[in-house]
Formats: sequence, structure tokens, C-alpha cells
Amino acid sequence: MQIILLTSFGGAFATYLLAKISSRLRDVCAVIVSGLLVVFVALLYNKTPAATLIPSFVGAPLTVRLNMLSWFFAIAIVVVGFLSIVFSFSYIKGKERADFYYLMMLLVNAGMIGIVLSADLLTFYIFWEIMSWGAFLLISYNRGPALRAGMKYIVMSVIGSVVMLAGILSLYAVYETFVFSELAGRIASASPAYSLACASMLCIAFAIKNAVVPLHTWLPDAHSEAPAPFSAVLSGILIKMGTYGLILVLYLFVGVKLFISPTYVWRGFRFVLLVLASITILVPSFIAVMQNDAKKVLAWSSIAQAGYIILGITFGTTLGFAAGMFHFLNHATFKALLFFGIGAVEYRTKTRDLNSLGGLLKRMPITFIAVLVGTCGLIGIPLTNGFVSKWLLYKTLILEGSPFLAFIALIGTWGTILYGYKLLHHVFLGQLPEKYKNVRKAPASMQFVLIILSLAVVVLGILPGIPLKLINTIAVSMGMDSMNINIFGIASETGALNTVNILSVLAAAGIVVWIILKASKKSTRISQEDNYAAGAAIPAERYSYTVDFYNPLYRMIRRYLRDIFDEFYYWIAGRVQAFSDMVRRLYVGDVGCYAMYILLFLSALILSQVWWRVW
Amino acid sequence: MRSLIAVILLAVIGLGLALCLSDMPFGANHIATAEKAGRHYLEKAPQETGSANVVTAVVVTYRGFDTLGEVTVLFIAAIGLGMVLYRRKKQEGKPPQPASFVLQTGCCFLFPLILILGVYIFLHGHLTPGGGFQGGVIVASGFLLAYIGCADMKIRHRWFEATESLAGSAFVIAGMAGLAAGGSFLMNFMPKGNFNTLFSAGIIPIIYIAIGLKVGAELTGLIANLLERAE
Amino acid sequence: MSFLFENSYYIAAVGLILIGLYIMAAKKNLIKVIIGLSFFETGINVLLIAAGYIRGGSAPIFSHPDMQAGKMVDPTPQALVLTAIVIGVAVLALALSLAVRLYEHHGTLNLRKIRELKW
Amino acid sequence: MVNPVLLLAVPLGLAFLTPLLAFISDRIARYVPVAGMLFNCVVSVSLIPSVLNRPIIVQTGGFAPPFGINLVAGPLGITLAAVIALVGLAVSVYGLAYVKEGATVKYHVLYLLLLTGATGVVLTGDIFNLFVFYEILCISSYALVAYSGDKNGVEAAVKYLIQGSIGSGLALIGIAILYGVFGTLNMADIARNIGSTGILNTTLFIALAFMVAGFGVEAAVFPLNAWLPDAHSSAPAPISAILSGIAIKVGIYVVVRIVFTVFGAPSMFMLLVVIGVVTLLIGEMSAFSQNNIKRMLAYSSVGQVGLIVFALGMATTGGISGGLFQIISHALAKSLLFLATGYMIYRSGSMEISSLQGMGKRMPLTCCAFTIGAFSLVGLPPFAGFPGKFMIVRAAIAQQQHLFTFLIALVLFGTIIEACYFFRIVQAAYFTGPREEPDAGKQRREEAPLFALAPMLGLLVFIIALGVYPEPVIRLLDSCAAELLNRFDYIKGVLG
Repeated sequence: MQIILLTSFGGAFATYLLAKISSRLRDVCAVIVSGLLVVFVALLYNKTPAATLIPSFVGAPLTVRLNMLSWFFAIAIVVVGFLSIVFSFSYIKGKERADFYYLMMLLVNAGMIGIVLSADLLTFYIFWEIMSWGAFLLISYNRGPALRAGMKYIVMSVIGSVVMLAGILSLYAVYETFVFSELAGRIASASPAYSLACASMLCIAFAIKNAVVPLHTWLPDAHSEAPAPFSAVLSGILIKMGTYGLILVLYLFVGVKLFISPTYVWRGFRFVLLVLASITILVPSFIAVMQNDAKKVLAWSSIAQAGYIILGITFGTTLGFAAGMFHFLNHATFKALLFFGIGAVEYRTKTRDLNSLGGLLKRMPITFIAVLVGTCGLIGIPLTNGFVSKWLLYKTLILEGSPFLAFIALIGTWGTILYGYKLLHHVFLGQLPEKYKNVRKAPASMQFVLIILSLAVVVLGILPGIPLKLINTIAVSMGMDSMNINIFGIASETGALNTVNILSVLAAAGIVVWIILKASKKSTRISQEDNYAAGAAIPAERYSYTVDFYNPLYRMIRRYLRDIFDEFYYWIAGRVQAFSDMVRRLYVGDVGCYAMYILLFLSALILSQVWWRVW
Repeated sequence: MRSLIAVILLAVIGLGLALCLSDMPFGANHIATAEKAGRHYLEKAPQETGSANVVTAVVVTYRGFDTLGEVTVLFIAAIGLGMVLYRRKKQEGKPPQPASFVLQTGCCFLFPLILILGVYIFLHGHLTPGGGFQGGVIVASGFLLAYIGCADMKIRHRWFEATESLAGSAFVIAGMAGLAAGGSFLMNFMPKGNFNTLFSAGIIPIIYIAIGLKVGAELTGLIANLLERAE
Repeated sequence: MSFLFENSYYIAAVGLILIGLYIMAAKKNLIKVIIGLSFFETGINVLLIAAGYIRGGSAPIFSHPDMQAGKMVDPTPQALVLTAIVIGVAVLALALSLAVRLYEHHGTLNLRKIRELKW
Repeated sequence: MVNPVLLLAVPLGLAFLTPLLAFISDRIARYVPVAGMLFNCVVSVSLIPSVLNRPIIVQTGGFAPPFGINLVAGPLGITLAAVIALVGLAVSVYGLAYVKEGATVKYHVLYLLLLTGATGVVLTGDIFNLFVFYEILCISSYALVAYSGDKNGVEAAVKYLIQGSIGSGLALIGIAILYGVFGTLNMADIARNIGSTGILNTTLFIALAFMVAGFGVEAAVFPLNAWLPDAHSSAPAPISAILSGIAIKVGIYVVVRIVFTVFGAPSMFMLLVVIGVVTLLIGEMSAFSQNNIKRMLAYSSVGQVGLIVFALGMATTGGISGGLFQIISHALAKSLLFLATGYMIYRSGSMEISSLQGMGKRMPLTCCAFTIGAFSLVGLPPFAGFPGKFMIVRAAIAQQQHLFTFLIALVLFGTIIEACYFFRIVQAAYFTGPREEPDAGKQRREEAPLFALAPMLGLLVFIIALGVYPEPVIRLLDSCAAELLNRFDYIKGVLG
């Protein structure tokens, strides 16, 4: 345990120091550190160590522990962290301040590991903050528009942590402890209003990190402006720290029994969360469709996918929890994969503008396949992991009598299909612009990462039992019912999931299609220019159909999908700024006035005593 | 408008002050009991310090630490003034008119007398009204007179600085000696001598000499700095 | 009337304090403000001395053997005032030197016009 | 055991000797403050263990209190003296490199005297002696603000002087009233005379009001703090650092000592809390849209003062030790910030935030120091600001009153604003300006000189050490809080 933290933090600084010697050494060190972390965390599987970091910090010990839940998150963190470091190899080479970049990457990673390992709220908060400011420095790394994105991120993040601090300390004021295990379930004993206040303060903080809709506005900018490997980390796992926090609050502190119990307070609370989650699915999915920046598409998609996770988790049944957790894992894989893929494209073409890309299929085949797999996972096509988790979610929602939510989730998936295809088409299909004729394929280190993650997406899709078993253990440990898991899915009385069946059906369908194709007439390839165009030869460039892709749909939905929250926040920020500018005018620069202030203060004190006897 | 507000605010403050002062009527014997510091000083000072002038006893021994601070404040003022006026721009303007012969002669005549008076005052600080500060001020006023009377008067700043510095150090060293000899800082460790004579009261005259020299040097420095035009 | 006489020291002290404060708050010439400061400090010194006065007391100096400690005024405020005066002198000297400097920079001593540092 | 009076006597003696030493060589005179502060550092730290058991009462002149002036080297006094010496040491080393022009010897003397004054204020047990040392502190800072003699410096010094002397005059009136009523100047004696009345009578309250308003000027609580932004932004960097790091803390100490120990006035605690919050909000908001970086730091000091006063006004052990922790962490962080900005401004020649662009490349270490200082002020772990803010918020929430819930919301709002402007500068320093090739930057590096870097790194180490392992300091501060809260122990300790 301590070794993990020591490796993660010490490794970050060691990397930075080694970087001063040579950049080669730095790369090697970074990989070794992140690789070691993977090994360490993997070795701790199914163990439950606990340790004390500092016996007393501001009057409470800093403790860490590992259990199944945190192991589940930790392994995702270290794997994605490792891959992002490997991916950074060529991505960051030749850019300025690479040493700093590695330091921060490793530091954020270390912070996240700390978050999931911590056994009490104080430790949790400390690591949370380290992660937050580390991420701020990384988001701002790209300069230009990234500065604005970074500011937006850190302001919301600070608001979140301030609210969280208030929540943590409100809990402390009553229970006088920060330790999770002591807090567990005790909220039930407090008055509902108080515990609701504490829980909602914590939830607000986590919702900001998790980008639940009214608090999501930092995410699109931050994700799209951050360096690509960090976008992957950000989207894949960093925002999921919010999910982890929500799980802690809802399942541990409040206790899942109470949370889904039909008491007046908690029913309302859960209802609000569910509604927010479904809005988070619905709206960002379609906003993503309208984006023309590849990473913005992915960013909005991250919000929407996080919505699925929240929806599953706040639903509170075992199946819902499993859906949420599994979707978290899946999202970490396929969204990281997509960001890496787009990152590779950006690395080669230096642009993320969907309207100017196209036809890279032939130039970057492996990247294409990776993005294809990622998109399939995102949409939830069978045999990718996204299918399983979404299936679980729909099943939960329908079984538990919330068809409306299921319907919303389904509509969200339609949006996902639209933007997923748009992404794939605009980047890899269609017309290859002239200037990208000589684009080479992605460097080996990037391809390595892409292949690993693609495999993960598919393997998890075919063998969902592996993570589900884990999730089941977690669910049971938190006092929920067990599920009947086998390696290929779930066996239950109402609609079992078995990927073997799906696989065979798909294989059969594939064979049928293949036979039909074989049997039908052979198609002939013709040149692109070989068609009638009113006598004029149309240059190849003009065959680019990327602009105004879903034009009719745009026109339909555009007016509803303004990000009013973003505008509202900007308005507030502007008001605050204007007001503080007014406050500043108190210091008029005239010393006579200042003398008057002093006299005013004194005479106010005297008057209040003589007249009203205040003091 | 500003004046009006100021008057109103000040009226309130004045009211407050008046309320306070009504609680401490003028001329009342507020040190009637023995545990009051003032009473203690009046009754015990001659024995404890050997100084006939109780105010001096209070200034140099009982509240000697204040005096050290006070000397420091003046030292700060002298140094700060020198710093603020350091490398002042040359001022255009007509040179001051030389004083008349009568004035110059008068000043030259009075200057040593004033110095002697000053020295007398600070030497007899423990016997008569006055003391180091008063004596120092008189010394400085002698220099002021010289400055006004003799237009080409220049003092040697280095000497004055050295005096200041030495006298200040002497004060601290006297205090330290008390610490070494008697166990507390600024302790009156020397023999008290005969009451009401010049050589009495232990370290009081020594400290007052140091203070007198220091104050004289500092105030002269202040005057010189303000009066001299930048060269 | 007798009240005024009895408390004339207090009245003078408070008056000086208030006048000094008024000058500092309302006047715009720096020199006047410094004069006001001087008023203010003098007022405080008078207040201190007046607070230490005991009716019928003499100066606390045992210049004759037959003087009685019971018939003397409180020596402490006098010591304090000595210190306070010196501090006042120090502040005044510094203020004047700063005024010289300020005049060199701004060419005016009008505090309403010297407002470069604000907000 | 060393006599605590040496903490004052030695620096004073050194300061008096400096002009003599300067006759020999200016170089020696420059090292005098370093030597003095080093001595103070060693002595005060070595005194800490013994004062934790029992405060050391030092008589001067060999007269027992209340007849002589006495020093009270309790936990609070010695802790603050140690902080003063520590920050003073760092800044004096920095001054060796930074102060090159003008009357350097005079600068060093005044600098040493300023710190001596501050040490005297926190150690003394006599209220008039406190006033004298307070004046030493104030007058030397008036002069030092105008050290460079430029337009802004002189203007700021004049304004500071006027407000400061009104303040000290008012405080002296308060002292005079106290003397007139009780006939004593010893703080413990006054406190014994006041006794434990819950509500003060009008006379005492007015005396208290005069003193709070007077000493509050140096403590820079709103609305008495108008001098602060001017003085802090116009003074030379090391002086800004000391003013922000030490001088205003001493002011706060005085106010708190008077309210808690001398008067023991619970009714004033609420006033402290309220003006604390107001000061905090006004400071942070004024800093928010400031373009002059030093002025912004100055306003941020105002905000921090508000936070500290708020914490101290809660008058619970948690609140007070949180506030004291914040005093220490702010002293370290803010002086670090001013020192770092000093050289940044020196290199870029402008105080505008926009002129900081590319500083991360030009002065990486300085910039790193700045960043960590800023993070510490915002209260991010693992830096020293975090435990302080954490303890303050914890203490406020532990009060479990609606008023405090509301106030703490305001405080946290202030923190958010603070975070905004500090992060803005960090961004400006690191991520703006021309992009450069990775290796081209090496030639354009213009790092601050070693003498300026060493103290910054020293402060940095302290900030991180306090942030990672604050427990020993917190234990120390808990006994300081006990000293403030149990005024009868204080009285008994001094008067026997």
C-alpha cells in the first residue's frame, strides 16, 4: 500500500529529476513507474490491506485501505495511466516542457490512486485536491484556448472542493470522525434533513467532477483542449473519481438500503439524481452530434456516457449498480481508446477539425480499426463491452418499472450512433484531402496502446463475466443482493445474457451475409471521377461530404440545445467581477478619506455602545 | 461635506472620550493604594534606585526598557530620514542670505553655553528636572542655532553617526552588564552612592549620558538633514 | 463655569485631539495634515499628564529631605509622556522628510491631487 | 537556558553597532540582519520546549511586575518570535542580493529594527512597552516603504504614515484611559483589575474601542486597511514580504492579545468574527480584478487577514489554533510570493500580470516557488495553507450555529475568488507568451541570483513540510490557544 503511494509520488518526482539528466532516461523511468504501479495493484487483487500514512494530521490520522471497490477503480486507473504514458512517448516528443508534462501526468495518476486507496475523508480530500490542481496544470498545457478551458475547469473544481470540504466537515462536526468504515451507515441515525444536506453537498462536489448536467460546463472545453493522452485519462478515469465518490456517499455513508428506501426524503433525493442523470444522457448526446471538433464530440460524449454510469448507480439495485460499474470500466477502455485514436490522428495531421479531415482509412489503418472498435463499444454493438453494460442498464430500468428512463437512455444511444458514425466517417472515410496525402501511420508506441485497448474492448465484450464477478463481490460487500454470474454473462430468470449465444447468432448471420454476397453479382470498382457531371470534371476535393453532415437534424434540434448553463455561469462570473470592481473603488486613493474610515470605525463602535449597548 | 461628516464623527468620538474621562475625575488620587505602580515608585524609588528624581528613576530603571525603545525610535527616525532624503535632487533656488554679523557673533557666543547647559541637564538627570532627552534636545538646539546663524555651517555627519552608534551600544551594553551582574536586563548593578549627590544612583547617570549624547547627535542629524541642501 | 475650570486640562486635551483629527481628516495640504498630527499627539500627551495629576501634588523629585511621597503626583505618566513625545518627534521628522520627497515628485502637497495609488 | 530578553537586546545592540561597522566596511554591515535573525531563530526555537511547560516571565531592571516592565515568553510569544525570526532570516538573506542601490546600510539597520520591534511586541507584557515596540515597528516600516525614493514609494509611505499615526495615537488614548482608570500598565495587572466581567462598562469599552481601532490599523482589518495595498505594492520586494508576512500579523496579535487577555471581552469576539469576514470578502474581491501583481498580492493579504481574524474571533481552541496556523502559513507563503515577484518584476520591468508571460521559462525556479506559494495560499494540499484553512473551516462548522454556517459560506466564497486570481497568474506565468523550442529556453534563462533563490527555497521547504506533517506545530499552537483562552492562567503566571 505505502509502496504503491511511494512509487506513484516518488516516481513522479524521480522522473522529473531524471529528466534534467536526459530525456531518454525520463521516458524509461515514467514507463517503469507506471508499469510498476500496474504490477503492484494487480498483485493486491483480493487482498484487503490497511495502513496509516501519518498518525495524526490536523488531529486525525491519514489512513489508506484497499477493498474490492477501490481495487476495481485502482486497476482501471493504473492501466489507463500506463497506456497514456506509453502513448505520450511520441505524442509529447519535441514539445516544450515535456519534463513538466510527465511530472504532472504521474502526479495526477498518483492523486487518483490515492483517492481510491484512502480510508477516510480527509485523506480522500487531500488526494482529490492534488489531482485537481495537477489536472489544471495539464489542461492549461496547450496554451491559447486551453487557458480559458483550464480556468473554467479549476474554478468549478475549486467550487466543488469547497462544497465537499463543507460537507466533510459537517459530517465531522456531528460524528467526529473521517473514517469511512465508522461513518458507514451512521448517516441513517442523524436527522434526515441534516444527512440530506451533508449528502447533497458531497454529491454536488462529485457531480461537478463527474460533469452531471447543470455542472458539466467545464468538461467540453477541458477535454478538447488538454493534450490527447491526458484527455484520455481525464475522460476515462479522472471524471469517474466523481463516480467513486458518489458510490461512497450513496452506498456507504447513506447506505444503499436507506437510499432506495421509499422514505420521503431519500426518494426525492434519488428522483432528483435520476432525472439529472437522464438529462445528462439525453442532451449532451445530441450536442455531441453538432460538434465539428473531433475531441469536442468525444468530450460531450463523455458527459453523456457518464450519465449512463450515474443512472445505473443511482438506480441502486444490484443490476443497476453492476451496469454502472461495468459501464465505468467500459467507458475507461473505449473512451480512452477513442481519445488515443483521435490523438494519433491529431499528431499526424495537426488538426482536429472534422470538416477538414477525411479518408484517412488507407493512411492509418490500425488507428481506423481501433477507432471503429471504440465507436462500436461506445454505441453498444454486440460483442463489444459497451453492449453488455447498456444491456444491463436497459434491463434494470425496464425490470424495475422505469421504462421512461429506459426510453431516454435509448434515445441517448441514438444520438451516440449518430455522432459515433459522424466521427468515424469524417475522419477515416470519404474523400482524402490533398494535404493529407502523405500522412504516415501512427508511431509504434501509439499503435501498441491502440491495439491493447481495442483488444480489451472486445475481450470484455465477449467475456463480461470477469469484471461482473468482481462487481458482484463489491455489490455483496455493500449489502446488496448477489447476481448469478457466469463467464459469458448473467443467468437470470428474466432475460439472461449469454455472449456465446450472441456470438453464435452473429456468426451465423455473418455466414449468411457472406454467402449472399458471394452468391450475388460481383461489384465492379470504378474511379471516383467516372461519372457524369454535366460535362465538367469535378475535382476530387469536391467530393468531400463532411460539412453540414446531419443538416436536417441540426436545424431541428439546434435551437433547443444551447448550453444555457454555460452562459449562466459566465453571466454570474461577469457579475461577480463587476461587483468586485465596484468594491475596489472603496480605496479611493485619498488619504483624508482613509482617515475618515478610521474615525468612522471608531465612532461606530462608540455609538453602538453608548446608544444601544451592543457589546 | 467632508468637514461636516468629520465633525459629526468627531463629536461622537469626543462624546466617548468625555464619558471615559468622567470615570477618572481630574486630580483624583488614583494611586492611593500601595500596590499601584505610581505609589510604589514614589515610596520606594529613592531606596531602590538611589535617584532623587523619581521620574528619572521610572524612566531609566523601572521603565528602562521603554526608554531603550524610545531611543531606538529616535534612532529609526534619524536613519529613516537620512534614507528618505538620500541622494535628494539638487534644489534650484537662491542660496540663503548670510545672517547679519550681530546674529553670527551672537550665535557663536551662545553655542557653547547652550551645549554646556545641555550637558548639565543630562548629567543631573537623577537630581533635577530634566534628563538625557531634555539635555540632548538642548544640545541639538545649540546646533540648530548654529545652523540658522551661520549659513556655511556644516557638521561632520560621520562623527555624529559614530556618537549615536556608540551611545546606543553603550545603553545596550549597560543593560547586558546588568543581565550578567544582577540577573536581569538593565539592572542597576552599580553602587547607589550618596542620595541626592551627583555621583549616585548607580547606572542612571551613565545611561543618561549615553542618552543625552545620542539624542543630541540624532536630533542634530535630523536638523542637518532637513536643513542642508543636497551637495 | 467651575466645571470648565476644574476640567480645563481634560477639555484642552480632548479639544486638541479632536482638532488634530479634524485637520487630518478634512484638510488637504500635507503640511497642514502634519500640523494636525502634531496637534493630535500634543493632545494625547496633555491627556496623559492630566490623567496622572493628583490634586495638590508636587513634582516627584526629592530635592529636599523633608518632602513626602504622599504629596507628589504620579510619576509614571510623566515618564510615558517623555516617551510619547520622542515618538511624536520621530514621526514628525519622518513625515516632514517624506513631505520634502513628495513635493519633489509631485510638485504639490495637495493630498487630493496625489492619488496615483488607488483601487 | 537563555534569557528571552536577548531576543530583543542582541538585535538592538547589533542595529546600534551597524553604523560603526559600516565605517569599516559596508559589506560587514549588510550581514548584520542575517546574524541577528539567525541568533533569534536559534534562541527562540531552543526556548520553545521550555516555555511549553511554563511561560518564562522576564523582569527588566530587576523589578517584579507590575512595577517593572516584564516580558512574557509564553508559547504564543515565543512561537510568533520564532516565526518572525525565521521569515526575517529568509528575507534578510534575500535582501543581500536585492538591495543594491541607495542607502543600503540604513536599509539593513531599519530592517533589523523593524523585526526587533515586531519581536518586542509579541514578547512584552506591558501595554505601554508594547506601544513603544509597536511604534518601532511602524516607524521603521514607514521609512522602509519609501526606501527606493520613487514616486509611488513616497506617496505610499506618506499615506501609511498618516493612517498609522492616527492609529497609534488612538491606541495611546486607549492606554491613557486604562492607566487613568486602573493606575497600572502591566497587562496582567490590568486584566486582574478588569476581572471576569462578561459585559464591559462604557469606559472600558471605549478604551477597548480606541485600542482596537488604533492597533487595528496595523492589523489591517477593514475599514482600517486602506494603507495596506498602497504600502505593500510600492515597497521594495523584501519589505513587502516582511510587511505582509510579519507586520500585519503583529497587528493582529496585538488586537487579539488585548481583546482576549487584557479585556477578556466575549462580546467583542463576535465583532472580530464579523469584521474578519467583511475584510476577507473585500480583500479578495478587490484582488480579483487587479492587474498589478503586487497590489493583487497586497489585497490578498487583506483577505487572509480577514480569514485569520475570523478564525481567532471564534474563540475556540480549534479556531484559534487554526487562525494561528494560518498566520504562520500565510507568513511563509506570502513572503515567498513577494520575494518571487520581486525578481520577476525586476526582470520584466513591469508589475502588470500580462508582463509575466513566459516567466516560467525565464525563471523556472522562481516561478515554481511562486506557484507553490500561491497554491499554499489558496489552501491546496499538500502545502501549508491547507491545514490552516481546514482547521478554520472545521472550527467554524463545529460551532453549529446558523450564523456561522452563513459566515463560513462567505469565507468559502472568498476562497473561491482567491483561487480564481491565483490560478490566473499561475497560468500567465507558465502558459502564455511565445512558445519556444524545448532546448532554446536554456540560453534565455535569467534566474534570480543564488542569494535570492536560497531563501525562497528555504521557505518552500517549510511550506511543504508544514503541509505534509503539521502535527507538531499544531500541538504547539494548541497550547498557544490555551494561553489566549485562559487569561487567568496568564495573570497568575505573571503576577504569581
